[in-house]
Amino acid sequence: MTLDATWTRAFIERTADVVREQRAALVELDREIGDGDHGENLERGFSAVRAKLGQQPEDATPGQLLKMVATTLISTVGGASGPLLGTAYLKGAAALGDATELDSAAVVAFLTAARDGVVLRGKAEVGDKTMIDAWTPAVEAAGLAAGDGAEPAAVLRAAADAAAEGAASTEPLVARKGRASYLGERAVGHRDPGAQSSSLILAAAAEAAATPAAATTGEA
Amino acid sequence: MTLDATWTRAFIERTADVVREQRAALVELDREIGDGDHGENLERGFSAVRAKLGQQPEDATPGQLLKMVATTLISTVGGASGPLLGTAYLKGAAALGDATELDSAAVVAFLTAARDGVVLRGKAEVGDKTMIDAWTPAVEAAGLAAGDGAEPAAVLRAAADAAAEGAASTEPLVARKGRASYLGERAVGHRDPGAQSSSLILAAAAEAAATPAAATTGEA
Amino acid sequence: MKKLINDPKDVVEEAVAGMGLAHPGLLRVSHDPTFVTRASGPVSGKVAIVSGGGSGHEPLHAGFVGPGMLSAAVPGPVFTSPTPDPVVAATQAVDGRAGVLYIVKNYTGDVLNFETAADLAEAEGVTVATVVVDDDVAVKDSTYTAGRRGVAGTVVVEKVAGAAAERGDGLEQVAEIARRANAATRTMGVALTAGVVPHAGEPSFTLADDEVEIGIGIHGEPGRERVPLEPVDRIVDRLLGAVLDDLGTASGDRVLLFVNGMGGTPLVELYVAFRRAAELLAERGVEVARTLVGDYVTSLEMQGMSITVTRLDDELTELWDAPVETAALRWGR
Amino acid sequence: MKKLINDPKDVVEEAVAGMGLAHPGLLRVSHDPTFVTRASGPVSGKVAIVSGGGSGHEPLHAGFVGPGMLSAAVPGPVFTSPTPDPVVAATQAVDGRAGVLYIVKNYTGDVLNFETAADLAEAEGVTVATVVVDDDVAVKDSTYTAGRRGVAGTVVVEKVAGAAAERGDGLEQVAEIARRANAATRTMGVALTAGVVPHAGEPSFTLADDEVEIGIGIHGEPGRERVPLEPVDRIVDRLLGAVLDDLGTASGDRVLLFVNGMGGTPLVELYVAFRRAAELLAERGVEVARTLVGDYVTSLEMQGMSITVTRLDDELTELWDAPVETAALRWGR
Ligand SMILES: Nc1ncnc2c1ncn2[C@@H]1O[C@H](COP(=O)(O)OP(=O)(O)O)[C@@H](O)[C@H]1O
Ligand SMILES: Nc1ncnc2c1ncn2[C@@H]1O[C@H](COP(=O)(O)OP(=O)(O)O)[C@@H](O)[C@H]1O
Ligand SMILES: [Mg+2]
Ligand SMILES: [Mg+2]
Ligand SMILES: [Mg+2]
Ligand SMILES: [Mg+2]
Repeated sequence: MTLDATWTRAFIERTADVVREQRAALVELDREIGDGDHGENLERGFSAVRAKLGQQPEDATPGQLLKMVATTLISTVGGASGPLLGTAYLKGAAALGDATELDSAAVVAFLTAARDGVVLRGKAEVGDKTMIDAWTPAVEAAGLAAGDGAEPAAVLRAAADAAAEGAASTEPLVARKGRASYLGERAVGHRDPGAQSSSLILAAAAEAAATPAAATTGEA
Repeated sequence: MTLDATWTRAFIERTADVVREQRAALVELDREIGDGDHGENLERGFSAVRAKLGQQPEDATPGQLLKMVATTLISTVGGASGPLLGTAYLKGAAALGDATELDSAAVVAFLTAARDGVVLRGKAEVGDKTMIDAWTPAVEAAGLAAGDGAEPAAVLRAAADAAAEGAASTEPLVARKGRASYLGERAVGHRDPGAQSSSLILAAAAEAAATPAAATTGEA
Repeated sequence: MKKLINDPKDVVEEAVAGMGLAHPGLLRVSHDPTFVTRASGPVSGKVAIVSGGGSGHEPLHAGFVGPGMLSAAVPGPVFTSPTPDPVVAATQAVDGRAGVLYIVKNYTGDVLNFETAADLAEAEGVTVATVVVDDDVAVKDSTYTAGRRGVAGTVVVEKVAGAAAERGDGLEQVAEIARRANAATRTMGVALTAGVVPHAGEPSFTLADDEVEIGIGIHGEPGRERVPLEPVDRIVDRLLGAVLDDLGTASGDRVLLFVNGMGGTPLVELYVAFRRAAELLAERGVEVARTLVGDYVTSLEMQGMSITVTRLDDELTELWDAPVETAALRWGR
Repeated sequence: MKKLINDPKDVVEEAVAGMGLAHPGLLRVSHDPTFVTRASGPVSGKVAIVSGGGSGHEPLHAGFVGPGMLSAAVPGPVFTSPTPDPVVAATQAVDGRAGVLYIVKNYTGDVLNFETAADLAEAEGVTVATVVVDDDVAVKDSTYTAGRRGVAGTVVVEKVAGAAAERGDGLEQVAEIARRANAATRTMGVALTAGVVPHAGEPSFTLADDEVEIGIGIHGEPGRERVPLEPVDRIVDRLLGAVLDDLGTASGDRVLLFVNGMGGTPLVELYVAFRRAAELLAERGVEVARTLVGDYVTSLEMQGMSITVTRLDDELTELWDAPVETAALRWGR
C-alpha cells in the first residue's frame, strides 16, 4: 500500500481545509505569544496553494505537487512561517525525487528532509518552543514505525500523533526562537502556534493516507 | 444703604468661590454644546483674581477693584469668555468712576455698562443663546427696581433673579453666536454655559450685598 | 485617561520647552508669557507673521515657525485661545518695523483675544493687520452662526503668507495674499473617536462603535451629522464632495489636495483616503497640482481626518513651493 | 474597530497607491508585486538601498524612499514580512550595478525572507549585502532569544546608509556605515494602548487603565514589564536609562536624540517627553547634537513612544546632516 499523487493532492486539500477551519484558533495562539497573524498567514498561503492545485498537470508527481506547495508558500505567506514551511516542503519534495509511489521509507525521507529544511533556515532545536517541537518527534516516530514495518499510512499516523504531542509539549516552555522569545517567562503556559499548525499539517497527511481513495489508488 | 469697596471685595470673593464650586458643572454644560473648558477658564481667571485681591491697596475704590478683575480676566482666561467678561468688568468699572459709595443708580450704571461691553465685543443679541441672555434681563430688572426706589441690594437681587431666569431661558434656543452656533438644532435643550456663569456672578453680587458685613459697612 | 504627561497643568509649558530643546537652531522659546519665535530673531524691514490659538493641534502653530512661514506662535492652554498678553509680547519680539500680520482661526475666543492684542500692540506703535481663517465648510457661514471655523486650511494660509513676507511683500500685500488663500481654501473633517483634553481626563464626546461624525471641528465640536461607519471611499466622497461644491471647482482647475490626520489615525489610512480623493478629483477633471498628507492640524489623539482643497493660481503655487524651514514643514533648504 | 479603510485586505495596496499619487515626483509604485521606488529610477554606479517589512509602521519604510535615503521599500501585509518575490523585483528595479544593500529589521520573518530574496537576486546577477538592525534594548540579545528587535533606530541606519550611498561609497563601505550606525544606536519603547490590525479587528493586547507596557515592540509584542502609569518624566527615565546603560554612553559623548511616536500619541506629549530626555542627558554630561521628534516608526494607532539614542562621530553626523528628500524626512533640498 504505497501513497501516490492522489494522496498528495488529498493531503494538500485537507491541509488547506484545516488551515481555513483553524485560522482563528491559530491567530489566537499567535496573539498570545506573537503578533497574531499566524492563522492569517497560513490561510493566505494555502488558499493560494489550493487555487494552484487545480492547474497542475494530471500526471504531476508527488514531488512536483509538493514543490508547488513550497514555492507558493514562499511567495505568499511571508513572516517567519512562510520561508520555514516553504523550505520544509521544498526539501521534502526534493527528497522524493520523481517517485510516483511512496513507500514507508520515502515517507520517512520526506519528513526528515522537511524537518532538516526548517532547521537549516531557522536553526531551532527541540525545546526552543517552535514548529521543530512538532516536526522532530514526528520524524522520530515515523522512523520507528517504518523500522517496525508499518505501512505508509501508519507511518504518517505515528508522525501525526507524535507531532500533536510535540505541539502540546511546547506549552510549559520558554521560547528561544521567533517572536515568543521576546517574552521570556511570559510565554510559559501557551502553545506555540507554529508547532500547532505543523501538527495539523501532519494530521492532514495521515488522514489523507487513511481515506479509501488514497489507500486504494495506491493499490490500483 | 449704599455699597462700597467692602461689598466689592465680598462680591469678588464670592464669585471666586462659586466659580470654584461650579467648575465641573460649567465644564459639563460647555462639553454639551461647546468645548468643555468654560469652568476651567473661569476658575483659572478668578483664582488669579483672588490672588491679586489681597494685594490691592486698602483704600482701593470699587472701580479700581473691578478694573483689576477686568484686566486679570483678560490676561488669564483666554477663550471667548475672557475678553467678553473682561470687557464687562472693564466698562462697568469705568462707569463707576472713582465713586466710593454706590447707590442704586450707580449699580444700574455698572450693570448697563458691563452688558454694553459684552455686546460691543461679542455683537450678540438677546435670544442668541449667550451670556447676553442673562445680562440683558438683569440690566432691565435692575433698572425697573431702581426706578421703583429699591436699595442697591434689592436692585442686585432683582438683577440676579432675572439673570437666573435668563440663563434658564437659553435652554430651548438655537445658538447664533459662539461655539454652540455650530450645532444648529442640536444645541436645543442645553443651557448656555456663559449665561449660566453670568447668572452665578450676578447672584454673587446680590449675596454680597445682602450680607450684614457689606450692608453695615455701607451704613458706617 | 492615559497620557504621556506630568501634571496636566504643565503640558503646554513643558511641550514648548521641549520644542525649544528639540529645535535649538530654529526656535526660541519664551516662558511667562509663553510664545515661540524664530531663533534668528526679527527680520528688519520684513513683515512678521504671528499666529496662535489653543494648544492640542500640534504641530500647529509652533511647528510652523521658521524661515518662510511664521515669525511667532502663541499657544494657549489646550483648546483655549491665548490671552492678549503673550500675543502682544510675541508681536513686539518679532516686529521688524514693517508691520505684523495676525493669522487667526475663526473662533470667537481667538478673534476677540487677538483683536485686543492688536489694539494693545498698536498702542505700542506696532502696525498690525489681521486675517481670519474660516475654511471649514461643515459650518454654514451665515448671520445665524459665529461663521465658519478655521481648521486645517490654516496651514495653507500660513505657508503662502510666510512666503510672501519672505519675498518682501508689504503688510497689506501679505494680508491680501493670506485672504486670497483663505478664500480659495475649503476643508471638511470626520472623526471616529474623540481626543482627551488632559485637564478634562475624558473624551470630549463619544461615538458608538459603528458611528462617525461628519464635519467634526478640531476641538471635537460636533459636525453636520452622525452616520454609520462606511468604507473610507464613501467618507471621502462625502467630505470632498462638500468641499468641492462649496469651493465651486470646475474642470480644469488646479488644486492643492491636503489630507490631514487628526492625531490618532495611522498614516496608512490617510494614504488610503488620499487615493480616493485623488481619484474623485480626476473624475471631476480637477488637476491635483500639489499635495500634502500627514498630521498637521490635529485634535490631540482624535482618530479622524480632514480633507482640504485650495484652488491654486500661479502666484499661490509659487508661494506654496517657496523654501520653508520649520519643525513640521520643510523643503528647499 | 473603526478605521478609515475599505476592505482590510486592500489596505496596503490602496495606501501604496495613495503614496504614489501623493508624491508623484518622488515615488514610483509597483503593484503585483508591491514595492515602491524612487521616481527618478536606478542610479547607475551607485549602491542602491532596499528596505521593507510588515506594513503598519508608516512612514517606515516607503516614507523614506528618495534621494539621500532608500532606493526602494517593500511593504508586506500589516505586521507581516513581505515574501521574497517583491524584494527581488524591487532589487532588480533599483540595481545600478554597484550592488544593493538590504536593511532588514531583526525579526525571524524579515531576516528569512530577505535572505531568500538575496539568494534569488544573487542568482540573477545582483550583488547583495545585508545589514540587520537590532536596536531594541528591551529584548536581551542572547542565544536564548531571536536577538534584539529592530525598531525606531532603523530610521537612523537608513538615513546614514542612504547618505553614504549618495556620496558614492561602495557596497561594503555602505554596509559598514550601516552596521556602525546600528552598533551605535539603542531604543526602548512604551505603550499605553495597542494598535488594531485591520484584519484582526481587535487590539493586539489590552492594558488596564492605569498600566503601561515598558519595552513594547512595534508589533505590540510585549516588553520587559507592565508597570503602573507614572508621570512621563519617570517613564522617560526608565526608557532612556536602559538605553544609555546598554549603549554605555559617557560624559562628553555627542548623540542624536530621537523621540518617536507610535502613531496615536499627540505630538505635544512627545515634546513633553523630549524635554525630560534632554534634561537627563544634560545631567549625564551627554551632548544632544542632533534631534528628531515625531511619528517615524509607528505601530498603527498605538499610543506610546520610543526613545532612541545614537552615539555620533564626525562621519555619522555628516551623513545624518546630508540632504535628504523623502515623503517623511526632508532637509537640504
Ligand atoms: N527560528 C525558528 N525556527 C523554527 N520555527 C520558528 C522559528 N521562528 C519562528 N518559528 C515558528 O514560526 C511561528 C510563527 O509564524 P508566523 O506567526 O506565521 O510568523 P511571524 O512570527 O513572522 O509573525 C512560531 O510559532 C514558530 O513555530
Ligand atoms: N459673541 C458672543 N457674545 C456673547 N457671549 C458669547 C459670544 N460668544 C460666546 N459667548 C459666551 O461664551 C461662552 C463660552 O465661553 P468659554 O467656553 O469660556 O470660551 P470658548 O467658547 O472659547 O471655549 C458661551 O457659553 C457664551 O455664553
Ligand atoms: Mg506571527
Ligand atoms: Mg468653551
Ligand atoms: Mg475653549
Ligand atoms: Mg507576523
